[in-house]
Amino acid sequence: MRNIQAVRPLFELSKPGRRAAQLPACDVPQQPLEDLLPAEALAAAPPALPELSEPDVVRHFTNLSTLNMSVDTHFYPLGSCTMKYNPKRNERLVSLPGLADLHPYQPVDTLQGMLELLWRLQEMLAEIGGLHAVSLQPAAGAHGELTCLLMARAYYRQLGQARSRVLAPDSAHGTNPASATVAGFDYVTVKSTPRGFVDLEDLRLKLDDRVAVFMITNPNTLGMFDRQIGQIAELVHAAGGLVYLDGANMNAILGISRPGDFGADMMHYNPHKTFSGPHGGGGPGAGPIAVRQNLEPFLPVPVVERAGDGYRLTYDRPHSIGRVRAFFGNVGVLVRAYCYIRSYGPDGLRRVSENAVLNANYLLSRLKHRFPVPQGDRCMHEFVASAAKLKAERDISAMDLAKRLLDYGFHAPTVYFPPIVREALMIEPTETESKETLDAFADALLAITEEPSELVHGAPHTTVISRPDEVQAARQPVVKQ
Amino acid sequence: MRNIQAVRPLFELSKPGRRAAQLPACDVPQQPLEDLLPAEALAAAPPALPELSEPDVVRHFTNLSTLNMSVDTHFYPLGSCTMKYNPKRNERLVSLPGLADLHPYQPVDTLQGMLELLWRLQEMLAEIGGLHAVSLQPAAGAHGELTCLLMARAYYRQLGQARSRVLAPDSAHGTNPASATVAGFDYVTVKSTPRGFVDLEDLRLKLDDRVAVFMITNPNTLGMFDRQIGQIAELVHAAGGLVYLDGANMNAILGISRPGDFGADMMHYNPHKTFSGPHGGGGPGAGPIAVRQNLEPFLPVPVVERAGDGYRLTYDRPHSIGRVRAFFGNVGVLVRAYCYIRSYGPDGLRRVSENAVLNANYLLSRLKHRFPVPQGDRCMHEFVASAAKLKAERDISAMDLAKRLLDYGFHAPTVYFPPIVREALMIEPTETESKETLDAFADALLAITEEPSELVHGAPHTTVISRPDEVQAARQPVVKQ
Amino acid sequence: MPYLPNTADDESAMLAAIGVKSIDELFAMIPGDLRLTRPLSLPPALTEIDLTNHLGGLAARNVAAGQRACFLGGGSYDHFIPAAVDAIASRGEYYTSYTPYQPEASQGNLQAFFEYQTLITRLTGMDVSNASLYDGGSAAAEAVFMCIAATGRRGRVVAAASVHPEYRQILETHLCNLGIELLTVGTPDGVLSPDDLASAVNDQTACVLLQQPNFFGCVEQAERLGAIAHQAGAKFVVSVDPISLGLLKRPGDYGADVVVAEGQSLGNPMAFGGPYLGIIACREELVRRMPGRITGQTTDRNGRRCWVLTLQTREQHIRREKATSNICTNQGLYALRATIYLSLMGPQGMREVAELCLRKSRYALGKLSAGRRLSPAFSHPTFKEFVVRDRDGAVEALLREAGRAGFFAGIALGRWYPELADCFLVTVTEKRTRDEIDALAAALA
Amino acid sequence: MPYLPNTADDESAMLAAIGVKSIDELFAMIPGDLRLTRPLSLPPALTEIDLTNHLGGLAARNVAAGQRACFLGGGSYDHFIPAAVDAIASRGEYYTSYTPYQPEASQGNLQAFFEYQTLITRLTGMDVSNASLYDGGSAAAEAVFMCIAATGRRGRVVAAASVHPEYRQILETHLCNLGIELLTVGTPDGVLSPDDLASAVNDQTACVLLQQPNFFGCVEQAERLGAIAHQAGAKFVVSVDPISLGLLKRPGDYGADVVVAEGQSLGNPMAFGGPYLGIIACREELVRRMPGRITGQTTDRNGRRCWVLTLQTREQHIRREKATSNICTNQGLYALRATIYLSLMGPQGMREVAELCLRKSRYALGKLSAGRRLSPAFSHPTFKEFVVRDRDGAVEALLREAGRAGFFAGIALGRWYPELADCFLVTVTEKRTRDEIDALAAALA
Ligand SMILES: Cc1ncc(COP(=O)(O)O)c(C=O)c1O
Ligand SMILES: Cc1ncc(COP(=O)(O)O)c(C=O)c1O
Repeated sequence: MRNIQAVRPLFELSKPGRRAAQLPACDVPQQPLEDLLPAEALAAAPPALPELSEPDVVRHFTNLSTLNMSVDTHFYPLGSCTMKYNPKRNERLVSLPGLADLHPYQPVDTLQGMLELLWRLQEMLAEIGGLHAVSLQPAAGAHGELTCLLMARAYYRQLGQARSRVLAPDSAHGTNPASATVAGFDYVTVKSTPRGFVDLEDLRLKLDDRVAVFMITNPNTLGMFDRQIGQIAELVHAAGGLVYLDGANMNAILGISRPGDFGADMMHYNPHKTFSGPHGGGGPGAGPIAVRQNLEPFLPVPVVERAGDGYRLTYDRPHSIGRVRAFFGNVGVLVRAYCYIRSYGPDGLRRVSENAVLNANYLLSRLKHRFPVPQGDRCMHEFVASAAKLKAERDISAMDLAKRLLDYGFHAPTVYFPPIVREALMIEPTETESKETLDAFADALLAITEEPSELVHGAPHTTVISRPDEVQAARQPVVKQ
Repeated sequence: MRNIQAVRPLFELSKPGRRAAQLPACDVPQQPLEDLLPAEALAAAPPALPELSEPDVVRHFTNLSTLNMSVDTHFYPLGSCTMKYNPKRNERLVSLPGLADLHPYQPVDTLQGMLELLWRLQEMLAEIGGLHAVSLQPAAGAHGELTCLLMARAYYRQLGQARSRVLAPDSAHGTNPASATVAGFDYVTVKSTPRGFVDLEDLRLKLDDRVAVFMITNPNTLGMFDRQIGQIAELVHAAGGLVYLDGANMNAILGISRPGDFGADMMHYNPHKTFSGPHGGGGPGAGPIAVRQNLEPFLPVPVVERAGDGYRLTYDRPHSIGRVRAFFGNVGVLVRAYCYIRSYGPDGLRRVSENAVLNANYLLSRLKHRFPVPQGDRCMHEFVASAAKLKAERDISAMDLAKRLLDYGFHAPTVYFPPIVREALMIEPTETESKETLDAFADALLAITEEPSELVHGAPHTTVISRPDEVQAARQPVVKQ
Repeated sequence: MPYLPNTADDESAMLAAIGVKSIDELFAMIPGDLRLTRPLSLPPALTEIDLTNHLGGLAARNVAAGQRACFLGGGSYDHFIPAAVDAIASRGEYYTSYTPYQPEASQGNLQAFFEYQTLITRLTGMDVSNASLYDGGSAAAEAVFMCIAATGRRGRVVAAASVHPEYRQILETHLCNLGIELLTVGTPDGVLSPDDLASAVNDQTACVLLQQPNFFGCVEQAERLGAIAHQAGAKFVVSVDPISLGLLKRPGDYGADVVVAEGQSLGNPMAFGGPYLGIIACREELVRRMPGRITGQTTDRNGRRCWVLTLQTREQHIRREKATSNICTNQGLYALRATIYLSLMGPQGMREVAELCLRKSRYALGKLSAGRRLSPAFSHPTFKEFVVRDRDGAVEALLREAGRAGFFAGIALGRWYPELADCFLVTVTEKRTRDEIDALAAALA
Repeated sequence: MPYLPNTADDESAMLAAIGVKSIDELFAMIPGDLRLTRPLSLPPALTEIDLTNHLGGLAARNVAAGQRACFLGGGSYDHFIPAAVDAIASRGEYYTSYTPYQPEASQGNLQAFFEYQTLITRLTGMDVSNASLYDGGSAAAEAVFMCIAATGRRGRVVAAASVHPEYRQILETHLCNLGIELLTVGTPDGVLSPDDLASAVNDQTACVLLQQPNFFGCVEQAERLGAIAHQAGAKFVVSVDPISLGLLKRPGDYGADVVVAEGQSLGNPMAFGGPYLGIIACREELVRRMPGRITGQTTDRNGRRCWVLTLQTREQHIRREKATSNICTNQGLYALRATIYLSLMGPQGMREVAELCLRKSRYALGKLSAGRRLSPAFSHPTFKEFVVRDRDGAVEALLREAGRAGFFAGIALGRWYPELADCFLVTVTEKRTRDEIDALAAALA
C-alpha cells in the first residue's frame, strides 16, 4: 500500500499562517517585551521553523514510520545489537506519571519509590555480573566504557602508577579504542587468532607496566566464548593491569557465567540490548557499569544508597572521578531494564540466554553448508558467516544478500563486521524469535543463493529507495534544508 | 516495504505449548474444582484458542494494521462518513484513569466529574441542535434513530393516536427505513426531485393521520440543503406528524443553522463523524439525541441532572420509554465529543463547517468539468459526482475509479450511493484536509480519466490484494477457521 | 483553530477557483430565515494546555477503580488489560479507519474481524459469530428479535429474573412497544427452577433468555432449562460471561440457539459503561437472520486468499426496511481489542483467569459470611460474583462505610430487586488479592 | 517465560538439527570452572499483573510534578508535551528500530533526523547539527573537546560560574583527567563580567563556555563575551535553552562557534533526569570534528532523493581510536520527539511559549519579592528562571514548608554555590498559572 501523503520534508509542507499548537492566553500583566529584556538580546523575528497543521504533522510522521523496518514489524537479526522484542508492559509502566513526571531536583523524600527501584537495580546488576558495585550514570555502552577507563586512570593515579595504555583485540568494537582515546590513553591492538580468540603470544608481548586496562568482549564479536579468559585475566592481573569486560554480549551468558567470576574487574551493560530497552532508531540506551571492590571508591557520583529503611543519593565520595552525566543518567531505560529483569527472575534470565544460544546455533546449522562459518559449528548468541564462497562463485556479495533480504521482508544482518571475516554476515536472532521465523529467514537466504545474480544485484526492489549513493552524500554533504 | 511476517491467520501461527499471558499464582486456598462447581457445568477442556507468544501477537497485529488505509495515513473522502482528523489529545485525555477506570455502578459521589462532563455535553448538544433536551444513551446514529422513533410511538400512544407510518425520502440512509421497522412502524418512501430534494407533491399525497414521523437528512445525502425544509416541517406538523432530522451531516451547518430552528422535533448526532470520534474500523460510535420540549418526558433513562451544585442520574421518569442500553451509553466517544467541542468553542465550530463546505466546493469546482455533478455547481460539506459520462466514453466505472485511486495513495469516495445518481462518487473531504491534499486528489482523479482503460480495470495494482470475489464469499460463506 | 489547515491565502485562492466572493455565499442554499444570527452559546475554545487541565480537573473529581479496591461487577468488570492490547489498538491504522467498504484498503481490519469471529465461535461453541454489536444488552435484544422472526411467534418472550436487570429493561422497552409480552420468571432462590420455566413457556413463546452464570453469580442448570425451552418449540438464548468460558461448558454444548455476551471483560476498560462490545453467535440455521456485519473469506482476482464483508443482503444498506437489524456502525475497535486479548491469553490463560476468579471469589464468600453481619443470600455454586445478605438490613450505609475505608465493596440490589433490599452483589476478579479480600471482610464485619 | 516462543517440541527439533543432546552442550565452549553453579540470587519472576502492581506501588511512593505545582528547573523543565508527540513516538516502527545502517529499511528515521538537523540549525542559527548526543551536559563536554582539537590549545578552558554546575562538573571530570585546566570565572552579580573574562582567557585557552540564559536565569551579554573569546583566539561555546530561542537572538547571530543545548524542553518528559537529548550544532569549518551521527541527503540508484548516514569517517566504527568521539548509540527517539514538537509549535508557537515563560516568571519574581522575606538575588533581566534570597536564610526549611503546602517551590543553590546558601532558583514555565504563582507567593511569604 502506498503511504505517500505528506511525506515530503517538513519545510516543503510548510505554508505561512498555518498552525498546529495554540498557547493559552497570557494571564499575567503584559508589559512590552522591550521593558522586560534588553533590545540587543531579542531576536528580530520568530525562529524560521515550518508552519504546519496538526493533521499534516501526524500524517507526515505516521507515514514516515512505515518506511522503517523494526522489531515490531520485522525479524531484525542485526549482529551485536540484540534486537529482541521490547515488552509493551515496560513502555506502559515507564510512563506512569509517578515515574515519568519526576523532576531530578525534587526533595529525596518525594522520590523514595524511584530511588528504591534504582537501588534494587544496582544490586541486581552487581549479582548478574558477579561484581561488587554499580553505577547507573552512564548514558550508553560507550559512555560506560569511558567511565570505567576514567576510573582506571584515577585508580592508578592513586597507586602512583603511570599506566598510559589500553589494549584490546583487533575484533573489538569501535567504541573500545575510541573510549580509550577520549580517556587519554594510548590504544594498542592485540592480535586475534584465525578463529577469533585473543592471541596469547601477542598479548604477553604487549603486557607490561604501561598497560592499564585490557578490554575484551566475551562472548566476542564472532559470537565465540574465549575459553582462555581465565588465563588472560591472570596474565593481565599479573602485569598489574585491569580487565574490562565489554558487556554488549551479555545476552549469551545471563545466569550461566559471570564476568566477575571469569576475571573481569569492570564491565558495562547495554540494557537496550540485553534487557530489552527499545533501540529507538539509534537510542536512547544506557550504560550502567559494575566494578570490583577495589574500584568502588572511584565510581562517579551520585550513587543510590540505602539509609535505614529509606534511600538517598550520595555525592560526597572523596575518591570519585566526579560526574559523567548531569542528573541521574538515562533513568527511563533503567526502569525498563528493572521491569525486564523482574519479569524473568533468575530461572527466566537463564532461559533467555539458553534460547538466544539455541536460536543462534539452529540458524547456524541451517546455513553453514552454504555460508561457511570460519569459527566452526557452534556459537553463542550470534555467529559470523561468510559469503566469500558465494561471492567467488556467483558474484553475490554480503551487501547484495543484505539488500535482497529486505525484499523478503527481513532486516539484514550486520555485514562486513568484524573485518577479520571476509564478506561477513553477523547474525544475531535473539531468543524472542520463533523457529518458524528462523526457518523462513534461512529459507530466504538459501533461496537468494539460487537467484539470478542480476536480480540480486538490483535489490532491494520492494523498498521506497534502492542503493543510495553514499559517496555523493559524503563528497557534497547536504545535511539540512 | 513488505510487512509479511506473522500475518497468517492466528490459528495458523499457533503452536501447542506457546504462551503469552501468564497469571499470578493463586494466593487463596485451592480446593479441587469439582468441590467448587458441579461437574456437568465444567468444560471438558480449555477453550480451543490459538497458542501464541507475545512477540508474535504484537508483530501479527502491527503488520496487519499496515494493510489498512486510515485518516492518520491517507486522505479518506468517504462520503457521508465525515472522516476528519481524530485529535490525539482526545485519545490521551479519554484514557485518564479518572475517566477510563470508572465502574458504571460506583456511588454517584465518586462520579461527580464524569457526570458534570456529561451534563455539560447534554447542554451543548441541545444548544447546537436548537432543541430542548438530550439523551446520551444511544450507542450509534442508527440507535439514536430507533430511540427517537420509540419515543414517537410513546408520544402518540399518550395522545391516543394510532399512527403507524414513518416516511422518508428515497435518498435516505438505509438505517432510516431499518430503524422504522425495528420500532414497529410501516415504512413509506417519499420521492425526491431529480435534483435530490423532497418531492413536495408526493409528500403531500402521503401525509395523513397515519403518519407519525417524517425522517429527513438535511443537508441531504447529495450534500444539498433542502431549502423547502421550513415548508416541509409545516406540512408534517399540520398533518400532526413529527419531523426527525438525521444529523449525520451536521458537519455542514454547525453554528450556521440549527435543526430545531428549521422545524425538526427530534434528531441524532453522529459524534464519531461531526465531533471527531475515531471510526475505529467500524465503530464504536455514539448516537446522542436531542428533542423538543413536548418529547422530553419520553427520553430513555437514565438522564444526567444537575442537583444543587452536584449532579445525579435520574431513573424515575414516569413517561420514559425505558432503557435502550445498559449502563450509560458509549461514554468514551462522548468524552471525545466533549473535548472536541471545548477545543473549538462557538466561533471554531462555525469555522469547522465553513471549511468543510469550502473544501467540498473547491473539490467540486476542480472536478465538475470531467465528473458532472447533477445537483449543480454548489454543495455543502459533500457532493455526488457522476462517472456515467466516463463510463460511456471510456468504460471506466465508478468502481474502477475507486480501485485505481487506491494506487494513487488515496482512499476511495463512497460509490454507487445514493442510487439516484448513476455511477455515483460521493465525495466528502472534511475540513481537516489541506488545499494541497485536495489538489493532489483532484489531479489523481483527472489523471485516471486519461489512463488506458485496461490499466484502470486492472486496479488496484499496489495493494496486497485486488478485487476480491464477493459473490463467492456470499455463495459459500467461510466465516471462521 | 486547532485542526484547520486552510490559511487565509488558501481560502481566497479556493473561493476564487469556486467563483464566489465569500464563504458566506457558499451557504446561499440555506434560506436566510433558517440561519442562526448569533454565535452559539457555548463556552470559549480551550487550547490543549487548558483542555488538559480542565479534563484533569474533572477526572480528579471522580474516584477511579484503581484508587479503591474494586469489588463491583454486575456486567462491567475490573479484569486486567495487558499492555499489548492498548499498544496495538492505539495504532492510527486501526482506530482512524472506517468500515471496510474497500477490501483492498482494509485487509488488516477484515482479517482481524475474521479472526474475532473464529475466536468467538470457538469460545462459545457456536457456528457463526458476527463482527460485533453495541453491547451485551443490545445483543440480547437482537437475539430475541432473531428468535421472534425465526419462530414467527409474537406472543411471549420468557426471561429469568436472574438475567441482568438492565438487559431485561431494554427488552421491556422493545417488546412492550411491539405488544409482545415479556414474562419474567422469578428466581427466589437465586436460579431459575425448571418447573417454573416449564409453566412459563407456551406454544407462542419465541424464546427463553437465560444468563449463565447469572446476575447473582450463580451457575444455572442451563442444559435442563434449554431442553424445556426446546420442548415448547422456543429458542434458547444464553447470555454468558466470556471469562467464565475458560472453565464452564460452552453454550453450544448445552443447546443454545443464540449466544450473546458483553465483551467488555475481554480487554476493554470499564469506562463508566462504554464503549463496550456486543458479542452474538448463533447456529448455522439462523445465520441469515444474524444482525450486523459478517466477514467472510474469499479469493481475489489473482487467487490470493482474502477477506470481505459478506452476506450483506441481511443489512440495512441493502435491504433497508427489510433488514434483520438497523445496526450500521458497530464496535470494530473493541472487537479488535477482544481479538488481541484472546490471542494473548490463549487456552491456558483463559483457564487460569477463570480459575482465579472462581477461587478468589469463593474464598471471599467464605470470608465475608464468616462474620456476624453477612450471610450468603443463595446456596447455589457461584463463579466470580455472589450475593450476601446484611442481617442488619443497612446495605447502603454499610457500603458507604466500606467506601470510606477504601473499597468499592459491592452493588446494592434493592434498586432492581425490592425483595433483595438487604442484599448486595460482590465481584472478585483475578486482580483482587487475598490481602484486599481479607481487608474487605474486616471492613464489612 | 514471558517472551520466549520456543516450545518443548521446538527445542528438541532444534537440538536435533544442530546435532546435540541438550542445550547445555551448546555452552560447552565455556569452561566448567567459569560457570555459575547456582541460580542467580534475584527476586522471583513477576507476571504482568504482579509487575504492574509492583511498579504502581513504587510510583505511588514518589510525588509526581503533577501532584504539586512545579517551579523546579535548573536544566530540566516542566514544559507541556502535546499529545501528538507521544502518539507518534510510541509507534513501534520508530522505537523498536535501530540505527539506520540499512538506509533502504530506515528512510523514516533518516528523513526525521535530517529534518531534526534542519530544525536545530534554524533554531540556533548554526551551519550544521548532528543527529543528537546523550544530553546537554555531555554535549557541552563534546563541544569543548571539539574546540581543544580545533585550536590545538591544551592549556585552559574557561567557563562562567553561571554555567550549569553539573555541566561544569562533567567538564572537570574530563579536563582534570587530561591535565587541562578548567578555569571557572565567578559571577558574583549573576552574570559573567566582560572584564573578568578578558583577564581569564589567554593564548592557551581553547574555548570559553557560556550559558544563555544562564543557570540563574539571567541573560548574559553574550555578544561582547564572544568577542573577547575570539580576540584571544579561543572558540566560543554557548549552551542555550531551546525554548528561549523563541524570543532571544540565535547564538549563530552573536558569534558562537559551537552551540549545545539540553533538548528535554522540546517534548521530552522530565523522567527524573533522563533519557534526555543532547543538541550540538557548529559552524561549517568545524563539521569534520563533529561528534556523533550526521544524516545527509543524496540520491538512490534511480535518482530518487533519499537520506543516509554520512561523514562517517569521523566516527568510532570507522576511525576507531582516531574518531572525534566514542559515541555510538545516541538519542534517536528523543531527537524524533523534538522534531515532532518543533513541527507542532512552529515559529508562532515557539514565540508564544517563550513569551509566556518570560512574562509569567517575571510576574512571579515581582510577586515573590513583594513580601518581607524574599528579594531578588540579582538585578539582571531574566528569562524563565530567577534567584531569590531568603532574608531569614532558612532556605531548606522554607522549601520544605512550601512542599507541605503543595509546591515544588524551587532549588536551593547552596549545594553548588556556598555563597548563595540563602538563595534558591525558581522556574516558571508556560504551564504555570497566575493562580499557582499567587498561591506560591502566599506560601513563601
Ligand atoms: C560490542 C559492543 N561494544 C560496545 C557498544 C557500544 O554501546 P552503545 O552503542 O550503547 O554505546 C556496542 C554497541 O553497538 C557493541 O556492540
Ligand atoms: C446519513 C446517515 N444516517 C445514519 C447513519 C447511521 O449512523 P451510525 O453508523 O452511527 O449508526 C449514517 C452512518 O453511516 C449516515 O451516514
